[in-house]
Amino acid sequence: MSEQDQTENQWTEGTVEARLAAEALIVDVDGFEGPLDLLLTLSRTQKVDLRKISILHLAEQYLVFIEQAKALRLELAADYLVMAAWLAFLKSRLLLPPDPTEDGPSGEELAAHLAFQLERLSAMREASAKLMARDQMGRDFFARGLPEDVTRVRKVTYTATLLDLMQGYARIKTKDEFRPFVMDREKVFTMEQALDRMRSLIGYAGDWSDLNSWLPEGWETDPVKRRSATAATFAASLEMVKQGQLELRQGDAFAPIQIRKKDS
Amino acid sequence: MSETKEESLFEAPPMGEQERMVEAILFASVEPVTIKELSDRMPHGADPAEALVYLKKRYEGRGVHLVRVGDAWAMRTAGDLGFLMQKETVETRKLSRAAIETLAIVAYHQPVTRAEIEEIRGVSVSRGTVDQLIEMEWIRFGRRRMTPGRPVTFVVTQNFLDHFGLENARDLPGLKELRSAGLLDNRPLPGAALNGDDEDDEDESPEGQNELFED
Amino acid sequence: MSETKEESLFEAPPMGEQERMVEAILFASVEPVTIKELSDRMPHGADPAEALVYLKKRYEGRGVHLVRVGDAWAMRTAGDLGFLMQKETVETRKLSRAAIETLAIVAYHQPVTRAEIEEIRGVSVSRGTVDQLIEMEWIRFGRRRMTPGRPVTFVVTQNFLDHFGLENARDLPGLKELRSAGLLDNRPLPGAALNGDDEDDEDESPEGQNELFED
Repeated sequence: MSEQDQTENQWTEGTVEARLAAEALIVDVDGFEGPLDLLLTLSRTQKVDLRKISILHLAEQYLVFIEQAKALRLELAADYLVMAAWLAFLKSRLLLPPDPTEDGPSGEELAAHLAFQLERLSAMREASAKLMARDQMGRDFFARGLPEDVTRVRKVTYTATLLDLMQGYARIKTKDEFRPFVMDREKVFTMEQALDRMRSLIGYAGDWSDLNSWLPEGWETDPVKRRSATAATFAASLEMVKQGQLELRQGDAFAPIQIRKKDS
Repeated sequence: MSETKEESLFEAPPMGEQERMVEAILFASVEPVTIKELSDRMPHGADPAEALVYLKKRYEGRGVHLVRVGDAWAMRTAGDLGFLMQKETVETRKLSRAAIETLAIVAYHQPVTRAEIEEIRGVSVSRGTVDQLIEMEWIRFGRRRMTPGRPVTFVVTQNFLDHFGLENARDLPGLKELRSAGLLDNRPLPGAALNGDDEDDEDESPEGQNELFED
Repeated sequence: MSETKEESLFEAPPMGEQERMVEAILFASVEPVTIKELSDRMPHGADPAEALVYLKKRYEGRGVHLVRVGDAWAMRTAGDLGFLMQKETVETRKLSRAAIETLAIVAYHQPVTRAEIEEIRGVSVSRGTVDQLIEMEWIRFGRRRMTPGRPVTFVVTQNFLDHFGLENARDLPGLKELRSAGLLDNRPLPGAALNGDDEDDEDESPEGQNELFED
C-alpha cells in the first residue's frame, strides 16, 4: 500500500515531543472511543483553542501514534487504520499545492470539517458534563415521598329509550306471533338426526363411498340446508368412527371424504 | 476548647431555614418522621419541634396539612379536598334486555308482583335486574298485594316518567298502537335481531332453546 | 335550561380555594400534572393556570418548590436542601460515558437519528446504550425523518426534563452558545469522502434545525 509507505516515511519526521506523547497514549489505547476520541485527546497537547488547531500537526501526531501501536504489535480496530489512511491523504493534500485536475474538496475544506467535528465532539462532552452536574431528582431534589393515589371511580349509568321499552314489551306479549323464526330450524339438520339416519343405512355400505352421497334427500340443493346437512353428516360419521362402526378416509387435502362400514 | 464554646461553633441555622428543612424532609419522606429523626438529619443545634409549630401554622387552611401520626409527623392533603383525588369516568350503557322487559312489564301492568312479572316473561327474574331498576329509581315498591303471602308489588316512579317523557304510565301505547306503528310486525325490528341482546340476558330461562330462536 | 344560564349554575370557587385545590393535587402526585389534568379534576369554571401563578409565588423560598416541567407542574424539594435527604437518595444506575454523551447529543440535537449520533461521537452507538436510555424513560422515539430510509429520530422525554430540573429543552445549559457557535448545525463533510459508504447516513435536512425542540 502506497499510503502505508508514505505513513512510514512520515512518522520519522514527527517531533520527539509528538512521539513521546503518542507513547504515553499507547498505554491507554483501549480507553479511547474510536479515532475521533483519540484525535480530540491528541489535539489537547497543542494547548490551543480547538478552532485554531493545526490539523496538519494533528494528522502527524495521529500517524505517529498508529506507528507506535504497530511497533508494539497492538491490535488496532479497523477504523483506526481507516482514519490513519485518511489523515495521510489529508496531510498530502495540505502539503502539496492544489492540483487543478483533481476534483473534490480541497485539503483546507477537509481539514476545516475535521476541526469542526472535533470542536463539536468536545462541545458535546462539555455539555454532557454540565448536564450531569445539574441538580438531579432523587439526588439533589426530591419528589413527594408519599404520593396519594388518585382513585379512578368508574360510574356506569344505564339508559334505555321508550322504543326499547315498547319493543321489549311487544316481544313478550307477542311471543307466539314470532313463529317465522322457528322456520330457521327447518334448515338445520342436527347431528342426532344424521346419526339416526346413518345408523339405519350403514348396513348397506359395504364399500367406500363418498360422504356427500349420504346427505338426506331434499338437502342437497339449497346451499344453507346442504351446508348444515354436510356438517351434521360429517360429525355423525366421526362419532361412528369413534364407536368403531365406520371407517373414514381422505386421499388428499380437499379430496372427497369416503366412508365404509367397519367389519367387526 | 471548652464545653461552652463548642455550642457556639455549631450555630443552628435560623428558624426560617429550619422550617424549610422540616418542610422538605416531610415532603420527600415515604413515611411519617419523628422529631428524633428530624433532629438527626438536621444540622446540630436545630430544634425541629419548634420548626414544626411554625410549619403547622403556615399550612393551616392550606390544601395540604401537617398532621401528627403517633409520635411522628407527615403531610397530608386537606380532608375536604379528598374529592379531587378521584378521577371519575362516566360510562353509559344500554340496559340489558332482561331489565328492559322487566321494566316494560312493570310499566304496563303496575302494580305488579315479581311472580306476575315472571309469569308474563316466561322466565324467572333475577334479583340483580330488579335491584338495578330500583337503584336507577325507575321502579319502586308499591303497596303489598292483599293475597296470601302479601307479596310486594312494583310500580314505576316519577323519574321513570320524566326519563321517557310520559305524563303517566297510562300514556304508554297499547298493543294495538304498537302494532299499527309497525312495532309488532312479525319481521324482526330493524336492529333488534342483530343487536345481540341475548348475550346480556342475565336471567336463566327454563326454555333456553326456545328463547334462543325467538328473534 | 339555556346555555347562558348554565354558566352561572356552576360558579367557580374563589381563587383562594382553587389555589388550595391545585396545591393538594400537585402535592399528592409524584408525576408532573398538566393544566388540562388539573382543569379536568377541579370544579367547572376553575382556572388552574391562574391559581398556579399564586401558588408558585407562595412557595418561593420555601423548602418545597413549584416547578414547571414541559407543559406540566410538580412540587419538588428545593435543590439546596439535598444534603438532608441521604435517606431518600436513590442510587441511580451509573451511566456509562457513552450513555451520558448519547443522552446529551439527543437533548441538544433533537430530533436526532442514530446515524447523526454516531457521526458526532465518531463511533457506532451500541444497542444497549439507546435501550438503556429508553428504558430509563429519558429518551423516546420521535417522528421519522423525511429523508431516504425514513430513519427514526430520538427526542428527550418529560421525565428527562423532570429529572434534570429543566422547564423545557430550551433551558439546557449552554444551548444558546452552542447554537450561535454553529456547533449544533448539521454540517456535511465536504465531498462526503469519509462517510460516502455510510448507507444510512441521511441527507442533512434543512428542516432538521426547524424541527428542533418541536415539543
